[in-house]
Amino acid sequence: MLYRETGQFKTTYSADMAMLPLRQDRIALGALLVFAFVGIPLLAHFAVWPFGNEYLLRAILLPFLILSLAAIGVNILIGYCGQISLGSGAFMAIGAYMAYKFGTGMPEIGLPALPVLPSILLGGVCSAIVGVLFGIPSLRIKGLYLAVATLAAQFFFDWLFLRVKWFTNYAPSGSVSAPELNVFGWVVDEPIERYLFCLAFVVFFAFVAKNLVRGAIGRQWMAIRDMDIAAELMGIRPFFAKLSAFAVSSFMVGVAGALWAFVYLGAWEPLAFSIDRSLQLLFMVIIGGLGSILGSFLGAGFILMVPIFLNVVPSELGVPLSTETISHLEFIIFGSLICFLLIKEPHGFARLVSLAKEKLRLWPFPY
Amino acid sequence: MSSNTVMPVAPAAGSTAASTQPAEASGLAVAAARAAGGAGSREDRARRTGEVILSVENVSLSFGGVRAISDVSFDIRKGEIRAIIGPNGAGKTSMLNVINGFYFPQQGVITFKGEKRREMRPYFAASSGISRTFQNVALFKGMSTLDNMMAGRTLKMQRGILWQALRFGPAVNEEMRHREVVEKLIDFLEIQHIRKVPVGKLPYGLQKRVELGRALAMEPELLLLDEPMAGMNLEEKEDMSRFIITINQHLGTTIALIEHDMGVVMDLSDRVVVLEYGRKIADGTPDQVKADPKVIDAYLGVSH
Amino acid sequence: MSGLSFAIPGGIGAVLAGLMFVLLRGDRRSVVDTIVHVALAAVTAVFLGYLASRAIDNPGGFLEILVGGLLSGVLYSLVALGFVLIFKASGVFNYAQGAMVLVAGLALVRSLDYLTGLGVANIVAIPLAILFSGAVMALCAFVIEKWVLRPLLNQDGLTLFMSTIGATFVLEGLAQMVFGSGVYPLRLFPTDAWILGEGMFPGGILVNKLDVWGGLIAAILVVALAAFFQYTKTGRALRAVADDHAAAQSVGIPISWIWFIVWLVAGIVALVAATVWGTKLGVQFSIVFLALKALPVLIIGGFTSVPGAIVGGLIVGAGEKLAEIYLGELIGGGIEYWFAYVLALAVLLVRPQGLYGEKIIERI
Amino acid sequence: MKKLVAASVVIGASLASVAPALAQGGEQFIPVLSYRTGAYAVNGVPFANGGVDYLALLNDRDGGINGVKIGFEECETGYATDKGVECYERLKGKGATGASYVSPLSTGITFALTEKAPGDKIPLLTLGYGRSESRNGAVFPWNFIAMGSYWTGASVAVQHVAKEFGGLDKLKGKKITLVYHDSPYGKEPIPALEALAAKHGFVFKGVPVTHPGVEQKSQWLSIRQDRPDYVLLWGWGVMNGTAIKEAAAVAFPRDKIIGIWWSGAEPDVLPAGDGAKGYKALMLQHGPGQFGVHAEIKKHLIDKGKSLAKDDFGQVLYNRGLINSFIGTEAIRTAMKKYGNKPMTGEQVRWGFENLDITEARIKEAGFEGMMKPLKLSCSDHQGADVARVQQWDGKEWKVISDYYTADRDVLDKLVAEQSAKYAVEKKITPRDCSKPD
Repeated sequence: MLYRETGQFKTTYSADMAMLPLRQDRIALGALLVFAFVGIPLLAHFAVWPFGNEYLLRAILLPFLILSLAAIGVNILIGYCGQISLGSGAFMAIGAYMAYKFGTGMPEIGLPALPVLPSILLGGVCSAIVGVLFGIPSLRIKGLYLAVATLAAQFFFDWLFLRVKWFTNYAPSGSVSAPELNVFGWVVDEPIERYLFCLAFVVFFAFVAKNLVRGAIGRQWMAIRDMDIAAELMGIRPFFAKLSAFAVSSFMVGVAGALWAFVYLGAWEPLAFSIDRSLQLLFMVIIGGLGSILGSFLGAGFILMVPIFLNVVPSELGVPLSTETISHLEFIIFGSLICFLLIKEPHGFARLVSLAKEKLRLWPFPY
Repeated sequence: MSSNTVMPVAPAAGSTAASTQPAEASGLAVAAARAAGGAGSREDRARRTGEVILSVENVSLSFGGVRAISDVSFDIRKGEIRAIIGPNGAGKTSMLNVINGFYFPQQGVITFKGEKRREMRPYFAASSGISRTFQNVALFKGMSTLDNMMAGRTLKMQRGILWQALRFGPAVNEEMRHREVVEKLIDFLEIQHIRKVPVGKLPYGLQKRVELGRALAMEPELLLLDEPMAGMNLEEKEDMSRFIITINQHLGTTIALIEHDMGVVMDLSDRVVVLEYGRKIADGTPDQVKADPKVIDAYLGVSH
Repeated sequence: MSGLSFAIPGGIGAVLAGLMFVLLRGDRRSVVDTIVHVALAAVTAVFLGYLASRAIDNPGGFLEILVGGLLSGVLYSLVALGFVLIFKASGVFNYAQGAMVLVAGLALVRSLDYLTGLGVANIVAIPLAILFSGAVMALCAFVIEKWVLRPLLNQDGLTLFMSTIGATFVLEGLAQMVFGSGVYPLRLFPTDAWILGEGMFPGGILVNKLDVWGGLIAAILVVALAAFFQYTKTGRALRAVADDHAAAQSVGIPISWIWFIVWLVAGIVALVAATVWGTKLGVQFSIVFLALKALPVLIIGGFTSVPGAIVGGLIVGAGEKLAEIYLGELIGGGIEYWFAYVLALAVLLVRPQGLYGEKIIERI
Repeated sequence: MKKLVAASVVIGASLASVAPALAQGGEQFIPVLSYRTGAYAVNGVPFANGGVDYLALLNDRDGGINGVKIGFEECETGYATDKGVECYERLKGKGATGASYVSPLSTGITFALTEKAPGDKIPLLTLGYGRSESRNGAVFPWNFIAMGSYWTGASVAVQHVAKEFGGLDKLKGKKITLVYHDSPYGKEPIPALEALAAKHGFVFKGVPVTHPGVEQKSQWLSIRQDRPDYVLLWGWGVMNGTAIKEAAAVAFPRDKIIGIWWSGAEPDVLPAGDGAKGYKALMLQHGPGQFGVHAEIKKHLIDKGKSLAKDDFGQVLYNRGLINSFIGTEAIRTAMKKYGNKPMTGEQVRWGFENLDITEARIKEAGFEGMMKPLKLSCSDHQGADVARVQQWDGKEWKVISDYYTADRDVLDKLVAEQSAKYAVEKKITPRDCSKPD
């Protein structure tokens, strides 16, 4: 009964084109943001269950936020622009390593170590530039063929960061560790601080992504996705539309990579951004919902929770599974869920949510 | 996602069905539409059509060894409705594809608004003022009616990606301006009720209408319509004819159309060009063309 | 390296590359294309020239690497063949082919171990194990056709591709759960080597027997597949379906049956690949990575061509081994993983349909 | 809609079930990071079995350590750094006092956890792997690279090669090639080998193998053409078996290959069959075989069906798993001597590690006689041992073919000092003064 649009009239086009035209949705989002920015830190501070547990912040919320951002980036490319990428891991790696280089300085070109914030953003910019380069083949090749081009990026960068010592500041083992996270004198160290740091990034870029996909550029992306030839005949330049999607997508994925390395892992090697990561991100957007920002969050959450769930719940119920079985089950669940969703609900969880909202709007009447 | 490497070409099943409709019925449709649109007689309009806006000279196009168009020439004058007709496989759609730059002919010259065309991407044809609809509706299926039409405004939108990212100031103003234009078109085409519906869910007739709306959103000088009435019932044809006439007369848009329904073609168009097996076999006013023995043969399949 | 030994082969390389350029260029004319082609031709010329100079320095060694590379390329072709069959018949790009090799290999090696454990002689145990794993592949084909492909009939290629990624995960998980996740040695073929031409080159040229077996098996497989497509009723029906689903269906060819058959044939190809690869590596999880090796092979050869899969395999095998050894010396080792992909990307830019693929005409 | 409800219930339930972890009773908690699936499972499984079995034995036979029951839980890392970090985060807070120590069993995960352990106050036990410079406890208070580092291994391997050639002076001009897993693990020995090459005048060359290591044909073809005098192998998981097979395929003499102690177990040689005959590998002091502790495990666990170990019982990596848990629990025991018999915190266990002194008598008492030498750690030396032997596979079993070598500390200590100083600068760490007792 609460979820009604009756009585909400739109008098201007801008009100009609708002991100969330329904008042209830706006209130819900506002509440969620307040909870995320204020509620969770307070609960964690007073150690209210379950937020007092550092594990929730560091091992669930942190990766959830960062991978959501990466999934948003991947979703822009695959879900909105229809250009498949199996190389997202490589773009995370570019973001991470370039952020590391900016963060530790490049004396060869006289660049001093930059603070963390610009380092991370510049990491994203580098990733965007490379994304555009590897997007150029998309002007000629499509679909599966493009998937192969992005795989080329994946394997090439896996190799590059292993082999070229400059990227790792000549660390003998090739493993690098993030510089201190110091933002205008605020040292981001405690789990809750790390959480807030990532949250700010993710919320900001999620809004940016939402704005882009519902604006002119988003329409161009979707037009290219739905019917690229017709789009070109309508005056949409594939060159601009595809490459901008590659740029925006790689930028966000790159920033996510930098956050993953700096805030979550702390120390890393290229294997942290292998093809497995790319496939994981692909699964997140398929399961969460292609062409949906909300879906990116849902997908990331789901993919992260399943293994933890499998680990924790059976043993709590007194039927502990061996780690072997768990990891095999994980494979089977993800795989069958992908097939199931592709068959039954190609728009993933996000679609289920919007169906639920439709129902709620009409409730208690069936139609 | 439609990133297939090959776009399937389904046989124009709808169009053949349409062409079997009695010509009188279609003629009535147009007459009714004309009456509704309050248009003058064809003679009035013939006088108003001006200089040549597009000319096609000696164009030939082939795929591998297959010739789709051989040595075809004709022109389109500003303000007229020009029909391209011919049996299936005559090369009509290929001709439209050549006109809006999707195919580049091996021989021949295309001149649009006095400018000879070099090899080009379709984008440039669109930006110079050519828009079109497609034989098999080519809408952006995952997007709403409104978004499809807004996508047609792409060429007119200037604001950069950063403004859009923040959705602030100029970007929002621009969005609103174009929304107003599109809303007028929505009113004109009487599709207000499906504004927010994803077009993939619309019935065929409405999809065709939305596609026309998207083409109009570009404010073209030359509008190419590829079988705008294929698969429509009488009432829908009436509506579509009315829209075409109104667009031509009130907006002054030049229109080139492919249509199988002879009644519609003869009543709507100012001049008709007839293709068969990629060659031009006739060109002239509807009455001239109707009387041409070659055309009659082509349509009735009489051999000499 | 002397200057001369670089310059002469460099010239040869440039001529070869120029020829390739003209041959592959086809009828495209845009300026961008030309720039891309010239750049690719130049890079190819330098690479070939460099290889030629190394070949002159040490012909025996070069030949050894070339032969070894070509033969290991054939082993990739074995995996790629399965992809081609399925793509040809159903338009599905089957990412699960690597997982199918794993399933077939695990079924084979585990049943073989079980039978020999019971004291069954090899001569009986091997055919029995092969029968059993064939049955497992049939089950896979049945399940995939029924539960994944049939519901997705008429979906676009990308959806089908992603669904096979899903199937891959299920197969990997199930296979390891049922058959175990260790490394299971399989010894069906000899794995030692011949040393040829010791009189001609210092140290001779080493040729691995297993690789030769792999080549033989691939040849037999290609002949058998050709015969199957040409002379059996099912094979002809398969070709009809490949040409046009709807038309084939309208003349009464049962499409789900055909798809089942083609997945079964691909499963058997996977089983054959598993015998060779299993002997080479031991049957183990990492075999699924072969799918990633077969991808560039397919791109280069074309998705729809059986000879393309073989030629693509040869090019990838020889190219990546030569690059790894000779180019790796210059820019650091470990390049073969991406080199194959970059090779594929270069082919894509010049000839999007691959060397043997059918030309793509865009229509609307 | 129903699906949605179901999904949220699932998510909610798993969130809820995470939290009670903290509430578990008065146990000494030890997380076990293991990998039983994927490309590295062949080596991960026996190590995990050994590690878990020793802990289970202590619980079953002694009721834990000094009466404090041990709680332990496995977490599958798949040898992936990010999963390892997730496991660490999940398990570090469990038990009465949190994790007592963590064994990452991956050099990559060790690098990641090195950044986190000081903040969480959890010691890392990296038995024969990890950051070689973490020997310097003044800079790395929380890392314990007990028994040997990769630099130790490199030095010992070179000494053995030299001995076969007839002395260190004979190394001059010889070619030694390292075939390594292209990851922090495989790269770790390179600085030591470069330093040793400079000292002894041999020509060193590194040949990387890309993860997971099933493709090595070109590496071995180039080795065949390059004809090095000796090959060192730094592989893990499937890479080991494949390397030996490829070496056999190109007819490179197997007795001219020495593997690190992570490349010298049964799963590495068995798949290669006869091709592995003659292959050598370093021993992290111990080899395969069954000793006193095995009899106890058989009695208390295996015969009661409480162990996952099968063929791997008494294999090299199983035994290493035992030793890993032995050293870890001994550190806890040491800490209890000072702090009392109750669950130890990570900080207390760290003290235990730093004052660890496993004597000959204690080794014998615990049933590890024949598996390891005495081990004594201190603030300045977190490694405690510099010795290793070489074993050779004769086609059926591992045979010890050398006496103990002692690593060349002249070279290595300098490297440790350099690299740890660099790390200290990078991380703004002021090294502790180890001469002062804490």
